[in-house]
Amino acid sequence: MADLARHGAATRPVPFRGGGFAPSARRGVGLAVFVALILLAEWGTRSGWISPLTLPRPSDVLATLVDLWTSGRLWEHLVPSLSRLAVGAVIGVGLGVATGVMIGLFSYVRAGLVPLVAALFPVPKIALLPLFVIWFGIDESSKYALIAFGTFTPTVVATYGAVDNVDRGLIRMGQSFGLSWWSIVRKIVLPGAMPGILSGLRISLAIAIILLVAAEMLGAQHGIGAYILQAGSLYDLEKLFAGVTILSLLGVLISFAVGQAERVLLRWRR
Amino acid sequence: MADLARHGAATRPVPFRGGGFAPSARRGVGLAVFVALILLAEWGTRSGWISPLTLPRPSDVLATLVDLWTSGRLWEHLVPSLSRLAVGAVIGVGLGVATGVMIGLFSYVRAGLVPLVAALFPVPKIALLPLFVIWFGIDESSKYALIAFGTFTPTVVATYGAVDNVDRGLIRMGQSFGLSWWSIVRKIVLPGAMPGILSGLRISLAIAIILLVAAEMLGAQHGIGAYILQAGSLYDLEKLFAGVTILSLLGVLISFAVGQAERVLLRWRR
Amino acid sequence: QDRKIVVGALRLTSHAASFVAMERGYFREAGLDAELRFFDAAQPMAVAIASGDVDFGITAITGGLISLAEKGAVKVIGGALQEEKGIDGQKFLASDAAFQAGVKTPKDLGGKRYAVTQPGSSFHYMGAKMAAAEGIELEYVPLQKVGAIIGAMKSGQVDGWSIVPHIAKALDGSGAVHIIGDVADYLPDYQVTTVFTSLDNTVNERPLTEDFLKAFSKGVADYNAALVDRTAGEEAQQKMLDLLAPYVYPDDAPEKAKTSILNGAMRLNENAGLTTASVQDQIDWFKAEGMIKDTIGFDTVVDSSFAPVL
Amino acid sequence: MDLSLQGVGHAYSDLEVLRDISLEIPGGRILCIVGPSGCGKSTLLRLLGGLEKPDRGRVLQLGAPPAGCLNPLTFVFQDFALLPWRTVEGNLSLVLEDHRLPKAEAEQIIADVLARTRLSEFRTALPRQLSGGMKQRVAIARALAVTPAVMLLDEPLSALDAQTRELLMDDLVALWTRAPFTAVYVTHNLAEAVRLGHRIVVLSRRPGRIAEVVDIDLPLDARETGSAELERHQKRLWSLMRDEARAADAELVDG
Amino acid sequence: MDLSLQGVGHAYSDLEVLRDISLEIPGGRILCIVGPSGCGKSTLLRLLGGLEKPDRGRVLQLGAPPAGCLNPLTFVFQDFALLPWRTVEGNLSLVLEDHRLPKAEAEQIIADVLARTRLSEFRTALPRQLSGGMKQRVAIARALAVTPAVMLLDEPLSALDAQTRELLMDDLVALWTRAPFTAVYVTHNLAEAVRLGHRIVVLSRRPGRIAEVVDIDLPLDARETGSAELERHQKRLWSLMRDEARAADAELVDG
Ligand SMILES: Nc1ncnc2c1ncn2[C@@H]1O[C@H](COP(=O)(O)OP(=O)(O)OP(=O)(O)O)[C@@H](O)[C@H]1O
Ligand SMILES: Nc1ncnc2c1ncn2[C@@H]1O[C@H](COP(=O)(O)OP(=O)(O)OP(=O)(O)O)[C@@H](O)[C@H]1O
Ligand SMILES: [Mg+2]
Ligand SMILES: [Mg+2]
Repeated sequence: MADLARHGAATRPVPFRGGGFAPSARRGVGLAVFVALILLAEWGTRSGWISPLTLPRPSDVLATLVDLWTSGRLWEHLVPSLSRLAVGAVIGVGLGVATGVMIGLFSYVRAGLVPLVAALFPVPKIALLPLFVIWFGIDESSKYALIAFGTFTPTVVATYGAVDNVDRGLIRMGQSFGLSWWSIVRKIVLPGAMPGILSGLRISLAIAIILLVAAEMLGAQHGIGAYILQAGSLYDLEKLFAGVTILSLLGVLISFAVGQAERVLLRWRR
Repeated sequence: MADLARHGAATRPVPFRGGGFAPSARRGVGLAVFVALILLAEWGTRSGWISPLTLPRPSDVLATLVDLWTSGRLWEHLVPSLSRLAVGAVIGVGLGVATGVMIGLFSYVRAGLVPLVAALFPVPKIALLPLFVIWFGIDESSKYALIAFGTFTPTVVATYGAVDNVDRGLIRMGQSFGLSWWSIVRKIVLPGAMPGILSGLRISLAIAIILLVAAEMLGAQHGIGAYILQAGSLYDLEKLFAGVTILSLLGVLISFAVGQAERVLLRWRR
Repeated sequence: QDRKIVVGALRLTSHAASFVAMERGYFREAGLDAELRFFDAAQPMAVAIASGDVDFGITAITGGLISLAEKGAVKVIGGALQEEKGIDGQKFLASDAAFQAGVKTPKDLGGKRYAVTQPGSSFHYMGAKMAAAEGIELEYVPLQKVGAIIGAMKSGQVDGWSIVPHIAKALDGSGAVHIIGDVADYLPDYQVTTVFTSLDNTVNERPLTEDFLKAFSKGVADYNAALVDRTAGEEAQQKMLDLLAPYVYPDDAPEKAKTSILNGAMRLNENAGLTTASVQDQIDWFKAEGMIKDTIGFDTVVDSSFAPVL
Repeated sequence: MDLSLQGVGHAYSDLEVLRDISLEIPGGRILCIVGPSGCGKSTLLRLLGGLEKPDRGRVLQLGAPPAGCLNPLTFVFQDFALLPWRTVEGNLSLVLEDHRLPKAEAEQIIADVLARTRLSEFRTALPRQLSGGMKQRVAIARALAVTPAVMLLDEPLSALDAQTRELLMDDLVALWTRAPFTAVYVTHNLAEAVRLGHRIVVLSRRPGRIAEVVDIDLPLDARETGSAELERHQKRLWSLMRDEARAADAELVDG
Repeated sequence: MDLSLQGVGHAYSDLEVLRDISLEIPGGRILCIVGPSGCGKSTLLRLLGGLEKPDRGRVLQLGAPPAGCLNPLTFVFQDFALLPWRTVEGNLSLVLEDHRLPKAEAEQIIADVLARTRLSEFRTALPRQLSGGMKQRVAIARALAVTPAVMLLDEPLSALDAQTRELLMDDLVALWTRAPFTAVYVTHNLAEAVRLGHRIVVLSRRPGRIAEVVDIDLPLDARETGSAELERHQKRLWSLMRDEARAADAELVDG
């Protein structure tokens, strides 16, 4: 207190200069942005300020969705699409993880396959549609194959990156305790690579959804992709947007599911 | 030495149990795999074991490529495609990085845009082709827009992830030295996010190449995508594979270029 | 001062009139500075007209076109390509596998897989009309792209299809696919493609639209005379083939291209006349299939004040 | 310029970290803060440096900072906090750039602090090329470059190996002896505290309160490892803290 | 079982790390290895444990490991090397699983070593919930679980704060006093070396050679900080190493 008096006027609190640079969750803002955009579109299309050629009226899209739901045609389209997604993604992700782990573990596999995967990555899947018809037919198998092919390459890349990133110290520890090669792979490498594999899964599954439309170009009469394509060819914007909305919701849902899987499988992380 | 004698037969070298789990580069194996696959395809198509419907003869594909080159039509297709890629990717990546940085820095931007980006991510771009024609016309602008749209979302996600991962300790350091907000963003946040942004760029550019085909569905006469589409519609497998090979090479080249950019920009890392 | 127009085109013989009018200066004579824009499918061309990027186009009557017409974006103003008894027209095809299994006529396709590009496409219409006439059911398989359909036909994964004559003949020649019937037998006077433009051009740019049709019709006349009726003589035929080859088959050897063009020559409508009965039938079919709204009528789609009605 | 903490308390949401801390930081001397893990030492330092706002109480600066002082309260961090993409020189200029000094003056400051920390020959090296000890020397040079009124050091030697720690302690003593500075020095290490501190403040377990204040009068340059007086202080401090340290160590981090 | 190094040399590609090391590791005692940064201490330990093959010379094990020994040469690492996805218990069972012990026996081993390291109540905790000191105790428990013939400890306390280090040193002394084990203990820290080592081997700068071997006869449990004999040893070691440490510190890591 004596000090305080001595320094008199020059005494002041230390200025605060920390904080910030840590964006925090603002609940509801995301929803508000969606609602605002939708209201804007609704108002624009109603007032004629946005031509019906440019955007459908959101309320009409909603009506289309409701109609899809009540008429039961939603399931008619959703069930085949989901089964194509599931089978295709399981094949692609399964093979991708297996290949990625092999690349991560064996020098020769790595040397042989990494350039191949790098060359396959930028190949546009729609360009190969005519070939897929020949290779896999126009039934479900070509749809599975297309989705599997599309999810395979990103999964491989994510997986071998994840294996590469497994702490070598843990592996040396395993060796120092005389664990067998197979034990090390099973108990150290695979769990250690799991976070990377799961975050690769997020991307692979988003790609799978995107490829659904391409896959259903091939002789699909039902399916969300086919529904979108038909809406596009009829220039029926309400249906087009309804279909896109479904895919978008599906994507958000799948990403949420992966998030839940991460919460369970990666409980050991913070 | 006395010890040695004392222990007699039980003396043996400590068994080696380390090593492994560090795949090393095996030069030439990648090339060998490519050559082997191509030779296999050549032999298979020549011997009739692979039907010409399934695969073109690699030598024919090569001849097509050589013909494209010598006739100068390669450039006729490559130049428009490259300029579309360049303009589209620059717009998409530029906006994406800017948006991503904003999301990384501001709570409200994050809350408002992250759900929007998550909803846009799984939207298949080909489904929107008819709309893009109305929105952006059939000229170059719609192609730019499609590629820009396709590269935008992955860039945003990679960028805000990278900004989130910038060491908060460095930011606190900047604040503790009284650096201005703008100095911190420019000198700490952006360089710190660069590795993540560049690795996002790899993915975005691969996606840009994949979208080239979709973009050139929109009234393009020249361009590798248009060439592939035309070959596909005529079921001309030699041309189809020639086009796909070009895209694949382009992808490998771009990935190499990003690698070089990383070497230069991220020299400070090991 | 020439007025600038953009004409949308596909690299098909059905667009020959535009190429002829372009090459022989008929557009210029009509005071039009025309530019051709090429598309790889009809649907984007229709959308491009709606967006104002293209002024005139030629395409089959599809669900998409009708839907755009309903939105007040486009209008059919004349006819372009037509089936005609006695002139080689579109063919029904069977895959080799189906053919070997006994599909020798269109009727034999009952219960089989029939390829279309998309629901609501002209392929769908042709198949449906044939099926109705024969009293059979078809399983329609949408494959989006002609290339994908060809692949599926060759590998026997779909059984039937219909396509323009030169492609049909080329495929038939390879032995992978067989011609089993003519579309004209089921759809006489089928108005395959039509000329269309934006609603704005029919209302506010009437003279421009009329000038376009005038020039276009000259091209039609030349084409029909040279390749369909063959009244113009051998030399005119050769000239016409020389003119068209680089437009239709830019990447092929001229000789091969000319054979294909000759094989594919179908009647173009004189003076862009429109077979209204066929158009009405197509609109009715779309309605029956539930692909377009019931409120759509002939006048929603067609402005018949520009070209003769047949 | 002195600092004064008056009845300061702080909590992170539900977690009370500091309780009722009142403390004067006298000028020209080194004040060490020791305490068990997680007792709020770093938080206290951040409060002093203005990187955190106290929930209760006040953190005051008494008097104006001396002339020429670019950044009165300057941190040295445990993890060095060097920008890996800038050279040694670049890391120093970083903290000068915002002050728009004449080029020659900035250049001279950099040359001077590099010389004082004997880093002149590492001027163009990147952080990844330096050993931990060198990195911390760069961080100290950076702190010196802004001529702080008070240096706030948060376990500056904890990330270093024992031998480098010895060497850097000698360096710090030499720097202080040549030109005494005011410093608050947070550490776990009692040997460091008795070696460098004129006054040692012992905090209790979380929520941190002041448990003891020890003054050591021996001049810094007269202290050396194994001196009996220092040993005595260190032993006493350890006996004060031992049980708390064990308890802190055995705590589960989040349930 | 003893270990013996005979004329061992090792290089990583061009970088010679160790040169002509000959050394006997006597049973039942703790051998400390000290030396400046990067002199090859960890490499030497990896050679001893069979994780690295020597380029020159031989690493021999003399005699058979005692009965019941599941992993004769067992490491304790600086960074603990616990599997973050396994609980404390799971990390212990990891090293037993491959030996196909009867369930009850494995269970009994785990319970025993947890009790010896006073970790019984943390059995189901995940590593992230534990403080650094606790983590290293788990790593030590894991090492004890395989009843090693020789423990190889690579700076086991370097990642811990000074106070936890003190506590763990006490624990190690207690463990050794109760049941003496053979250990090679690598450290930077001379205080640790004189506290825990029966014999201290000083390595020179890279390429590491043996510069000095010091024996300390004082029983482990009689040693305490500040004892004059230990201080004397520590000072002598530091005077031996000081210049080398400074030189090693000032080295650029890669050009
Ligand atoms: N930003 C923060 N948000 C929430 N809790 C925090 C934050 N910073 C620190 N804590 C918590 O506050 C307590 C005190 O942290 P602080 O870092 O001040 O302790 P410390 O004494 O420096 O510990 P250490 O010895 O480990 O460095 C700890 O339990 C820590 O988990
Ligand atoms: N696997 C490796 N490949 C290449 N060089 C290595 C490898 N391991 C270590 N080195 C190098 O060998 C030298 C000695 O390394 P080592 O880790 O044995 O030293 P150390 O004495 O344990 O050092 P520290 O005190 O830092 O732990 C160092 O220069 C290091 O960079
Ligand atoms: Mg702290
Ligand atoms: Mg080491």
